[in-house]
Amino acid sequence: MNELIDLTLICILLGLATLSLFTQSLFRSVMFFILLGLILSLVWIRLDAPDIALAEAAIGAGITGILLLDALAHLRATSNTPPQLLQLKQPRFWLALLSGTGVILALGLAVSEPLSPVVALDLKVSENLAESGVTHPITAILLNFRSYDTLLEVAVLVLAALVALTLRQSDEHPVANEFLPNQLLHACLKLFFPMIFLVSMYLLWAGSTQPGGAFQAGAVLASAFVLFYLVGLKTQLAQNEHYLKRGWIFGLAIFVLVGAVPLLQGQPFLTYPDAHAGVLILLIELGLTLSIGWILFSLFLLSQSASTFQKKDTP
Amino acid sequence: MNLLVILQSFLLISGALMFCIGSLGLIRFPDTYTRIHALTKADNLGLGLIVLALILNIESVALALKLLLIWGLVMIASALSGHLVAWEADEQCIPLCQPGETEPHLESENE
Amino acid sequence: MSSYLIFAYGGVGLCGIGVFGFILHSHLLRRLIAFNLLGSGTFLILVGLSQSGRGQPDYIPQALVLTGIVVAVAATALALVLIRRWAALTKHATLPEDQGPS
Amino acid sequence: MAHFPIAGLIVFPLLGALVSLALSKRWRTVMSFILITALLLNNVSLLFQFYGQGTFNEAMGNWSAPLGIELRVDGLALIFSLMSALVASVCALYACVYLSATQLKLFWPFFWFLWAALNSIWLSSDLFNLYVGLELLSLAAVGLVALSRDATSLAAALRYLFAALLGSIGYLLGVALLYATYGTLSLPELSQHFSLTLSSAVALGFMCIGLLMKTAVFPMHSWLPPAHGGALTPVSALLSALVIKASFYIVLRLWTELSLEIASASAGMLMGILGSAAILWGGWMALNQTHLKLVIAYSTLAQVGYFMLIFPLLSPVDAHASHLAFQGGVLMLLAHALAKAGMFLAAGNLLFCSGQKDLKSLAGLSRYRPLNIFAFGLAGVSIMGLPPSGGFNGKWLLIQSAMLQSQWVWVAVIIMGSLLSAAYIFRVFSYTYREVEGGDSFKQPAAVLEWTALSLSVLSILLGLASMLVLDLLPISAVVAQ
Amino acid sequence: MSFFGLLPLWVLMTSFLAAIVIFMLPEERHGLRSTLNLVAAVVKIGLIILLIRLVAQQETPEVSLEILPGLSLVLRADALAMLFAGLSSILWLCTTLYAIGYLENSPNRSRFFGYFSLCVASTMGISLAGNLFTFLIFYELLTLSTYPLVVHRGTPQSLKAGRTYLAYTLSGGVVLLVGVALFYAFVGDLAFGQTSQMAEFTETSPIASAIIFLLLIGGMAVKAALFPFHGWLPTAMVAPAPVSALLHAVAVVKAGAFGIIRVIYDVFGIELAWQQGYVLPLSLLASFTILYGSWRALQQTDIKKRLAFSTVSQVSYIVLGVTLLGPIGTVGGLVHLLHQGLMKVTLFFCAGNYAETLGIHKIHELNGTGRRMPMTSAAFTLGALGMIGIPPVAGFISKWYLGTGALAAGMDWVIWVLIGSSLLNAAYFLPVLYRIWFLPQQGQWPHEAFTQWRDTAPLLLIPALITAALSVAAGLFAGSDLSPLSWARLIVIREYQP
Repeated sequence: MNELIDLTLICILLGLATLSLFTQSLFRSVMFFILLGLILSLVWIRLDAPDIALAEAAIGAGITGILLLDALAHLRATSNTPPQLLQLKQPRFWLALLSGTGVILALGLAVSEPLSPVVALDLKVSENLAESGVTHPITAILLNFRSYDTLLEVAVLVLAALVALTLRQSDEHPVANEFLPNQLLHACLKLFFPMIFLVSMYLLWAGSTQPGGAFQAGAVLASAFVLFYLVGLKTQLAQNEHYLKRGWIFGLAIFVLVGAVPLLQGQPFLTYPDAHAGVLILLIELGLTLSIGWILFSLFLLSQSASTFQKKDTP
Repeated sequence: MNLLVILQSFLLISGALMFCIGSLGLIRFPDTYTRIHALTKADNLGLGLIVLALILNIESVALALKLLLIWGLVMIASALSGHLVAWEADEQCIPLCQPGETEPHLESENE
Repeated sequence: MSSYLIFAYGGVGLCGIGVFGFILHSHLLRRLIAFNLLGSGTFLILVGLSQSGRGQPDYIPQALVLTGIVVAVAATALALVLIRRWAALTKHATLPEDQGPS
Repeated sequence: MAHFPIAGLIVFPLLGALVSLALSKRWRTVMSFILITALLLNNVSLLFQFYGQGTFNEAMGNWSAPLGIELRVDGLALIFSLMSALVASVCALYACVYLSATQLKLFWPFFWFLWAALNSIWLSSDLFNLYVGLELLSLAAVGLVALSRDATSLAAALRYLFAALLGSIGYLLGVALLYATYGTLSLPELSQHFSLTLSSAVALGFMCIGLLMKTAVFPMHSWLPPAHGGALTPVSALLSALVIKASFYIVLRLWTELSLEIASASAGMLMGILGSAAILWGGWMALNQTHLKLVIAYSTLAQVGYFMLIFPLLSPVDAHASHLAFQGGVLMLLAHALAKAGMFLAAGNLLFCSGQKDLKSLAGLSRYRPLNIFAFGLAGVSIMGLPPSGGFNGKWLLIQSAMLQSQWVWVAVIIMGSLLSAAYIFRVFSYTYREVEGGDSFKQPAAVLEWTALSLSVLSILLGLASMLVLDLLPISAVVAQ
Repeated sequence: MSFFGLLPLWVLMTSFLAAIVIFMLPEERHGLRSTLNLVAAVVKIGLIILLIRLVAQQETPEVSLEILPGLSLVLRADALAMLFAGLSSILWLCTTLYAIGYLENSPNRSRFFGYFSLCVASTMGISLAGNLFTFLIFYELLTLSTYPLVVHRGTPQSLKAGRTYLAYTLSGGVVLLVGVALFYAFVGDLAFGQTSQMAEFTETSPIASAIIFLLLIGGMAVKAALFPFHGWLPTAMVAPAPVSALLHAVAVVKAGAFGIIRVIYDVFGIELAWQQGYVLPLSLLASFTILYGSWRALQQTDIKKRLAFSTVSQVSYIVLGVTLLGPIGTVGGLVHLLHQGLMKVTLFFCAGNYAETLGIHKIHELNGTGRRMPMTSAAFTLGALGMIGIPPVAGFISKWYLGTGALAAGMDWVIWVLIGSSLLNAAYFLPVLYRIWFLPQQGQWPHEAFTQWRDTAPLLLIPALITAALSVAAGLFAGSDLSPLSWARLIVIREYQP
């Protein structure tokens, strides 16, 4: 019975993947892709990975979807010829086909090999969980055992925002806020905003004991910001470059500082003192949540200004 | 096989049925406005029935309240989005369809 | 076959479709979608395959995938900004070498 | 404070990024240079620590591998860290004068993230951490390419981004398969359990393809010339000198740690064939370019080919010859970093003088800026592999290794590549010697710009005399199979 | 290390540092640059004299630096090294003087003198190289530093000549590189003179040894302009006169010839090379080149082209001499290295003087120049007579030793080569001398400058006179202890009696 569900999910997944890549209309393509994100989060549930399911729904389907749709609206003006799928005369088609089948064959062979992992890393996680300061293993891995990865990953996020800033049109003229002039929307979102904020903080708090954490919370926060922006509430803060940048690095700064203090005490980088590990992790996560929310929101905001074309840019 | 289980099953099945009807409406109805109608109404009711069915099975009041909260939020959200879609369709002057007439599918993005 | 392994195979399929689309398409947005499919496929393989080896949930690959998803979002957002700027400047959503003779 | 120097390699660049994003214009530059000095000192102290205690590991967060991530300081990591410190600080000095205020404002954070990513890659011994480092590096590099904001560089950045993303995914696929097979991400631990099964072979295949795509190895190179040739000059220097080295470094690490030369001779051959094709194709294309920076960018393609020749020359049979090849390859990498950065900077000055990108516009410049041409020439000597230079020493060792193993094909390829590179470099040179009618109208670059270019070129020559300092850091056990 | 121990390094550094400083001087500082150049040249001669005294006392100062595992950069002053180093340092001084005069009022002097000094530094490096690897390094450096001099004028013609020059010398360099690499891979890191290991290697793998010999000599032969690798030399004549003098008399061709000597005597050992039959083909090739060069010289109408082909021919005398088994022939070859340098540089100086003063480039324009420029013409005459081999000019000594050496080695046919080439030499030089001294001037000079001087500017004239005087002195005082001949004998004694 369970396998039937799994197989159905896989079929839907692959079907949606095919559709999202090979539909004629780009709009549908994006829609199928968002749908695929939702199905994926079901798949993650089936894989006993609720954390990833949350993240996939919030980040993968949510934020990526918003960004894609927003981009789509601005790409309308481009010369868009629908793809001709069976270009049998094009070497590119055959190259793609060859690579695709090659990848499937190679991976399929590799996956079908029976496995017996030599190192029992999962046991090591549960053995050391008590010392990590949190009880949820994934948070322990992300913010303690492998916190160095997370540190670099936050840097990656800041970088993405920075590229968006680089391509911003000009420093003087912030983009006009094209919000929806709908009264009902306005009213409802005012109601929703605190609730979304609350959910975000709850996800952050829950992260130390159960699925949740900074990234999911940050993504939810970002969606709150985006809604905030869409109804035309105050976003002047986001137009000021200094606030933008300082908001991005807030989390990273806390992370680096907390990580660097042990160096002065003769400990390796990113070591938390045993007694305060939980508090420190929560502190870092709080910083990260705010920064991630802010970064994802600025990506949305800045990518809008990347699309506008001004006369002074003509070469 | 007590009464509770029978009630639960009934609620679940009718909830699922509601979803099916809503989806059928989405496919069969001729224009944007009627489709929204099918989607939002049926979904709210269907979700409500399912939430009710689940509440019957729960001991903790907090959890039950959470489920109800979800239902409430979804209702507000679907009402709002239904309103927005209809409003936007109206802004774009998409006409209502007369019975028997079918709207050209929403293919505006297909150049 | 455990359900973990089924999803690992699903990941293989996603990767194959992703690679095919990535090479085939010249429209940058489609290519980006293909990249995301490829990424999702990889994540499925990572979690599905290692959990099928251990026969139980393994938190390490799950944590890695969380990191991976965030990195993928960052990359996608960055690519979108570039694509939008490119499209605004040139009125094209494809790279010059893919625009054909027209 | 034994933990300080190694953590400093990561903390200082990240601090630099934070500072350059948070502070105002004046403090940004001042703090950046203070941090650059700190990093240079930090590298030196790490070197002394290495002299004192040899290869050592550092567990991040006090969680030792395989649960945590361990950084490893060995000779190879140290050489690359020192190399990036040298090149990056000189490029920063150059950029500080060369770039406009707006560009510089954005340059600093990218630069710092780039450096952080490089250091994290040199030190890391964890497969997934390497992936994150690679992504950080690629995105920083893409951002730097897009810094000039015109359509051409945007296209280059997009091309680069897609190639880099595809490459990273390839690498990650490999990591996924390896983790599933061995249950660990730590490279030293993996090497203890490694055996070349089908799934590990597939995994390594994906990893190598991905990484080589990021290194722009023929035939996956087409993104490189526009990106490196079209970027702002200090950016081109950083990209060509350092960024492509990072992914190659990981291939080299994997190959030597997992002793792949024992596992498969044909894989080595394949790498060698790709490398040879890159050498000849890159050289030929460089010879046919009309834009100066494209010549240099194609030359990078060819040089990458030389690095690839390490792999067929690592042999399980002849430990001495393998060691020679390894040393030669490392010298080539190092010499190329110094010389190519110097060459890009010198070329940037020349283009600044003439205000055009064309080779023809160089006519008369050797008279107007002899020192700069000298800098270009010195870098060229190392690129051509003529003595005395680091490039020559590297080639010499590769040739020796190939001769000792009677692999004459590679000798022939190296020789042909050298002749090709001599041809394209002297071609540029001869353009600067041209005299044309109509008088000169050149702009004069600031003295700092010329001296920074010269300093890197001179270093690439001095490397030819001081190779032993570098090679002494590489223990024989680094390559000889256990 | 003591000052004397480091002497080889100082000798190298005098011109190298001069080059660096000159590059950095602004173009306008002509006075400072010239002073610096001359001071460096004089200091270098002083250091060389010190070194020669040390070497004469059976010492061999050596500086070495390990730059790669099992691979050292060695600077070593042995007797043979000092022969070439002495020649280079004397001619550097003369050529610098000449170049200062020649390039007066022309642009790009900073660049010119910088590369010029660098070129001399590499020549010094070649002469002091203590092993094949060091030799290779400076050999390639020489290629690099002479290229800018060849293309100095920046005309399409000179750029084309530069390309030809590079194509030849870089290919030669690569061949040499392969040879040296093979040597190091299979024989080892050996200093010059340690020939015993090579002998063992030759016994075990004669084919590899032959290939190494072929590659080494092939690489050197390009710079030594042996037939058929001589094509670059006449083309490179577009360079300014001091460069031609430098290329032909001192640096490039001599570096090739010197390299051949090193390979035959100090890498393989002359006995081994003879036993293996490596040398005879080389002497045949040299003989052919001697005749071929002379024959081609006869057909040239351009003065510098004729001199260039004459060089092709004369350098092969050196090669021929050292391929003769037996001390006497070797003395002839070695001493010709020096004699030919002195004489040929004189000729090129004079050719440059004619071109600069009167605008004369072709031979038929030389009519009557003896009266307009008597001193230059006298120097030219001495050089030409020396080339033909007429006593007491130095060329005679070389040919005498070559001839007797050939007889001693039992290679009588060499005599005929010598006679034939001398006749050809006479045939292409005597008519020139006849035009200079005995034919009247034909109309106006093509382009007359320096009208205020009876002959030509002193800075152009004096170096030519000095080298002419030296070439006569080398012949006249050949018997004295200080002559090149005695030094060549010293070398040969040390080579044959280790």
